[in-house]
Amino acid sequence: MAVISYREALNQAMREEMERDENVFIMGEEVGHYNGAYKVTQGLLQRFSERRVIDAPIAEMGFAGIGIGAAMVGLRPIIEFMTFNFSLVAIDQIVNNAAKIYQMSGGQYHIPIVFRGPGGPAVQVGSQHSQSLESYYAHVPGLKVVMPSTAADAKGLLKSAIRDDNPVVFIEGETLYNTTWEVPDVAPGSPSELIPIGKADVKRTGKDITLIAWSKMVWTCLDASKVLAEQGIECEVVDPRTLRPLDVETLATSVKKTGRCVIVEVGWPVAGFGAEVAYQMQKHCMDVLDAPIERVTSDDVPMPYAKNLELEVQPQVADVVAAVKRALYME
Amino acid sequence: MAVISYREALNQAMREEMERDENVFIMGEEVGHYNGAYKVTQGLLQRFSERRVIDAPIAEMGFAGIGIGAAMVGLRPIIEFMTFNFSLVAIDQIVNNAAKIYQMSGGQYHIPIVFRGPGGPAVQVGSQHSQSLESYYAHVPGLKVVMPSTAADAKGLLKSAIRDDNPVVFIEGETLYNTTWEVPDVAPGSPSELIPIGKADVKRTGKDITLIAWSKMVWTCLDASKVLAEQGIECEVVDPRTLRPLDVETLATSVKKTGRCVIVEVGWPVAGFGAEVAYQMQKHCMDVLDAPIERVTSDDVPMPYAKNLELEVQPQVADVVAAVKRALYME
Amino acid sequence: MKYGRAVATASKRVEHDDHHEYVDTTPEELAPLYRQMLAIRRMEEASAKAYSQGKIGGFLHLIIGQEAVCVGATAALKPEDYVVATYREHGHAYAKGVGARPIMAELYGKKTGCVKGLGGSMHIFDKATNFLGGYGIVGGHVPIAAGAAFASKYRGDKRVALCFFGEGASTIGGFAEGLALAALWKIPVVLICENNQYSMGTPVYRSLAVEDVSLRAIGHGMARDRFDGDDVVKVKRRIAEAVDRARTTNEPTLVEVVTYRFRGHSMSDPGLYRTKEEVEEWKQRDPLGRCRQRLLDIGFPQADLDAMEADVKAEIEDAVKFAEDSPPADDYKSYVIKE
Amino acid sequence: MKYGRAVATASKRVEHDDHHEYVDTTPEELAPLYRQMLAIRRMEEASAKAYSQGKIGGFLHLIIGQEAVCVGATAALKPEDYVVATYREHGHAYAKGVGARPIMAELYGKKTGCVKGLGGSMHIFDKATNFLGGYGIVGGHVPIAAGAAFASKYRGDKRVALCFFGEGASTIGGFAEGLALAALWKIPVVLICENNQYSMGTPVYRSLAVEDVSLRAIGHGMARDRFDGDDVVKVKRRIAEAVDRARTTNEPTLVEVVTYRFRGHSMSDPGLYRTKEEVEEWKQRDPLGRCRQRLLDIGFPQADLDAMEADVKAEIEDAVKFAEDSPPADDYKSYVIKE
Ligand SMILES: Cc1ncc(C[n+]2csc(CCOP(=O)(O)OP(=O)(O)O)c2C)c(N)n1
Ligand SMILES: Cc1ncc(C[n+]2csc(CCOP(=O)(O)OP(=O)(O)O)c2C)c(N)n1
Ligand SMILES: [Mg+2]
Ligand SMILES: [Mg+2]
Repeated sequence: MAVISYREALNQAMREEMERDENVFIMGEEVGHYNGAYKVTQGLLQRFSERRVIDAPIAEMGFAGIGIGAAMVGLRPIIEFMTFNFSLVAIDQIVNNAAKIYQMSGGQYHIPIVFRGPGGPAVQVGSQHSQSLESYYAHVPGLKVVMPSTAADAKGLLKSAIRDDNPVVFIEGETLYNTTWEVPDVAPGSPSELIPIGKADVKRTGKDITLIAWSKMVWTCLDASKVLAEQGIECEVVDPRTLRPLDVETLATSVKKTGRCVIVEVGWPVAGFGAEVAYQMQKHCMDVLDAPIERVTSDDVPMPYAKNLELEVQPQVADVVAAVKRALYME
Repeated sequence: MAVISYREALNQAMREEMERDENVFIMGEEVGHYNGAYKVTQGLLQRFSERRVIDAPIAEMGFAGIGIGAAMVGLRPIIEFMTFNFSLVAIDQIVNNAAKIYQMSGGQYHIPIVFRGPGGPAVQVGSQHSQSLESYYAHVPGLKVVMPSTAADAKGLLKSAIRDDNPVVFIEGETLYNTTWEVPDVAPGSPSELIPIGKADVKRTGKDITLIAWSKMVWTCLDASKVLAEQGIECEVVDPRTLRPLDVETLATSVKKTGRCVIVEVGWPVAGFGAEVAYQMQKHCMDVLDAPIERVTSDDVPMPYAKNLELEVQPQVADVVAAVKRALYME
Repeated sequence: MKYGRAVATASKRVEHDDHHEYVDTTPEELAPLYRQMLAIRRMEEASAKAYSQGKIGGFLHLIIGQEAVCVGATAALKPEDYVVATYREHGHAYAKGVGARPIMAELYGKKTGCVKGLGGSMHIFDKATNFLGGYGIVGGHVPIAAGAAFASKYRGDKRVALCFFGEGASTIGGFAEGLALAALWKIPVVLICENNQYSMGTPVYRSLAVEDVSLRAIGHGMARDRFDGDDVVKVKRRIAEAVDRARTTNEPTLVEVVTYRFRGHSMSDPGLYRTKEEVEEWKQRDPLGRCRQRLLDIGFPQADLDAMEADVKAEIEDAVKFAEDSPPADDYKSYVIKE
Repeated sequence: MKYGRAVATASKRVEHDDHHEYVDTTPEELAPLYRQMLAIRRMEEASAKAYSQGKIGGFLHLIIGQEAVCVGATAALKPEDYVVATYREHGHAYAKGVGARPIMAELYGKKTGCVKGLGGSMHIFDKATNFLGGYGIVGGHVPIAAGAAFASKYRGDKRVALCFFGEGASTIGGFAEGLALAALWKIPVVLICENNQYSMGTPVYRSLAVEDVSLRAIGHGMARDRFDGDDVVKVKRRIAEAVDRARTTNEPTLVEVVTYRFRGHSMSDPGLYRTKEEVEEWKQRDPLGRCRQRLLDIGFPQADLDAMEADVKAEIEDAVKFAEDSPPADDYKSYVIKE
């Protein structure tokens, strides 16, 4: 197994899929000559030329729509948003066109497209550049929403997303690009190179409580689990990886086992995706729940710029530890 | 008490506030000469002239932004979206500017603006024109979100929204415009003319189960309550009226009383606002809940055009009745 | 142009007055175009009737008065070319080859409709004829048309995409971005603005600072054209120039066709914002009537015309009957996610 | 222009070559402008240093090389006029009258920052000087500027709004809609495109079909202007024309100022996409150096210049010290909802 970065994993996934399928192309701001604002597309222009790696001007609505039109007639676009914050100017294209054309056309046209890029708060970039919009996309029938937390998941899931015949919103962790993880050495072409969309993954097993988290919060939960393990509390950390469709079964199996559940998300609390997870867990596990489901989220505020405040706003290891103890009635 | 329509109530609210405050103006497509696509602004152009009732071309992002800029420097715009479906092309302005400028400016500039218009499915207008986007707006700190179900609420809440110093997203029920309700006769200027934002309202009292619903689903729940009353089941119907900030206390008080809760919403199920309500209710009422919280929502599909299918997709009285019986373990 | 300042010069009102020039044609060319226009007119009338009987629901936007635009423009295409249109698209679909039966059945919300009753009037799609759909969000379809044309260039298969939109759409960002990207990347798309003088109840002089939408091309170095849309042959010729340019050089064109809708914006609009006189004046130049007269003038036999008109009548009656007799839509779950 | 077709004619490259003309001025006019430019340059340099020391975080976009634009343009305003800018706005804020202390403290994320450490580099606001903010979503602020100007017209208080944006922003819908509405409604806003040749790593010839952004005005019948931004007095004069037009007639203007940023897009960008030679060539025309030379040429005493420069140095050092010594930001909850 090679240990590679999340960034490199995404790059490999795109590169391999572009080698494999001539219909795959990538379009977005600075994806080509600049090698990507976050260097995720490093080297792709050189390998695949301007025909397939297309630097777009600042027109998210326009190039998202161009991707959708191209997908209608058989191409398989990867549209990069420099960050998902900028997807808000293009969201109409995703919600009203990408997600609905398959239905509106009575099944005649489907839209094999990936919208990808970093999401969630980065570091000190202020409120307009720091938000977690996954609940917006997860709300919409016709879309799939994927949020990998590790390099291995990023690679296997992005490959699945590119091969999926539906629009996939693929949100990368803006602060995860440099994180590393073991990625299995599978030759392109082998079936194990794909991680199926819609399957959750147990990132740590434990008997006392279930922590449900995705993207960068998986790391926070793993760190909190270490702290709690030292105090004799064994957390199970379950990463849905795909928010839509949500693998309720794997999540509920864990909660039924532990009887307690804390959901940790970096987004805003009100109507965040964690609320949906909470609803599903209480519905499927009410009989076995020993405590109300807790959510740990960012504070309900626009993200401040100052470093100290930014940390205060977001869930930290200590917040997760405290929530676990509350759920265990330990304080 | 006069019995007036929801449309007329909204019209009166705007007219009275425009009489009261010279800084209030209304801008949107067809609001003036056409008297509103749904005739909600009937007569306002005639009364207040083109200076204050402004027909906009099709540029939601542009005129939403113009409203925000005008609000920054002291005007109090009412921005009408012909329907909230079209707010998706303007949502960046609402989420990234209207909601955040107060914070980004360190409290120097606040944004007293109302974004209003009909939302939720109308009748046979297809998937691009039939969606309930309240969870998008309710997700965002810095916004208030109001969704009145009756003419009286519409009037009192719209007046409060216009006087609020924050951006208020005011979503009217597209199929409620012709519904009538008793509206108290209060002279403009009397304090009782305002209904406070953030206060839920018990629309029907009952001891057996709590139904939580807003906008047109309140009517569906009231109808279902009648059916259930004939079978000896007394439903309490609680209408939050404001989704953000949510009056958790009033909702929880009812659920604590009845011990059971069904949430009825016309939007999509996944990460809909109902999930947030469910989370709050399980958190505050877990000890007293006699059954898992049920949600009744539209099906998880883009809205089809054909009338028969459209009815199948949306929650009907029978669906609510069935959910209540499930929650009462009656079937 | 290097440096320079300029105070606004374009005049607000743009007149159009060449309605009475005819472009040379033959009965062989004109007759099928007339037949299409007539069929569209009759289809629209039939749908209006069905709407008033409550058999069609939702919004119904008719194109009566504008038929020469979609018919003429589409006549400049090859079958493999793409068409993308708005919610006012029954005529465009028909002109591209979609049958009256599946269109009418769709309006009725029937299983046999071209999109199985899922889309209705605003969302007609037909893969067989490369009709990429009718879209309900103003301007949002412009990038989609550019995307289909982009794919054509990507593959080198020389297909052209036509994109229709109203003059009201020319203010929205989706149009502006589609225009800019098409120009920058040389995408073989022809952007056709059907300037029918109104955006719902708003006349052009209240929605546009300059009533010549084609001028937007200048800022992008894009080819442009502007002409009246009463003579279907003229529309065909002028659009053919743009289509040829796209096919041979990939260069897009912004074309504005000046036209008029005789009915309200949709069936629920009584159209009180314009005078009877204005509507009557435009009806004098009804493209359908003009075309019929012209056909006779250039020697098409009256008897053949009568036969054609009877044939059209039968076609539309058949479509209505087909729609009426078809089973209701019954499946709304199969086309959400493709397995 | 009535009807007509036209194949694209605007040439792709637009040259600019009048860099060596000076506009007449006096030491009295020029000295304060030079002082502002110098202070901005020094402030930017100080912030770059603090960034490299880890004292400033996030994105830091410097305006070094472009100072003549914001200084010249803002000099054409009255204090009650509004300015709206992007994330590259420290200079614009300073020119409008925001002090170096609150700006620097904001970059440091301190409580004493102009927005209390909540906004950082990209979001400077100052109500006292009518600086309506720096915005991070490209193009999204253009309608906001139009809105402030709209309010001015609504009230009849004759204020003008300046809106700054980059040439990269000229493709996005927010700009297009702001432009269209300003033209249609005659809103007293001056839209100033700082064409600094790059949008992040993308040179204009890969982001624009026509490298003259001011031509977009034509499609809206809007006044336009285009000139180079090296001579601060020229900028002031030309913007003053547009400001006067706005103030007296409410007519908006689209102005493009050709300029260049000497640094990368933000501190994290090494700027590998351009050659040293290109950067050097532009540095020859550094507006700051030009202005200094000019000041001496027209008789401003060297001693006064030295004194001024020392004064600026002290001002910026003081601002840095102020920022360093200030208490950290501590309140992020009070400005979410106004009670
Ligand atoms: C983004 C958006 N805003 C508003 C509407 C509502 N709407 C539908 S059609 C229309 C008028 C369009 O006018 P025009 O573009 O001239 O086309 P026409 O209807 O005249 O064919 C409006 C405002 C919409 N569908 N989408
Ligand atoms: C809608 C949106 N898309 C992308 C970005 C990322 N971004 C920030 S600045 C920038 C380049 C802007 O270039 P230009 O408008 O020329 O201004 P300059 O930076 O040169 O001053 C980009 C792509 C953004 N902030 N907003
Ligand atoms: Mg029109
Ligand atoms: Mg630039």
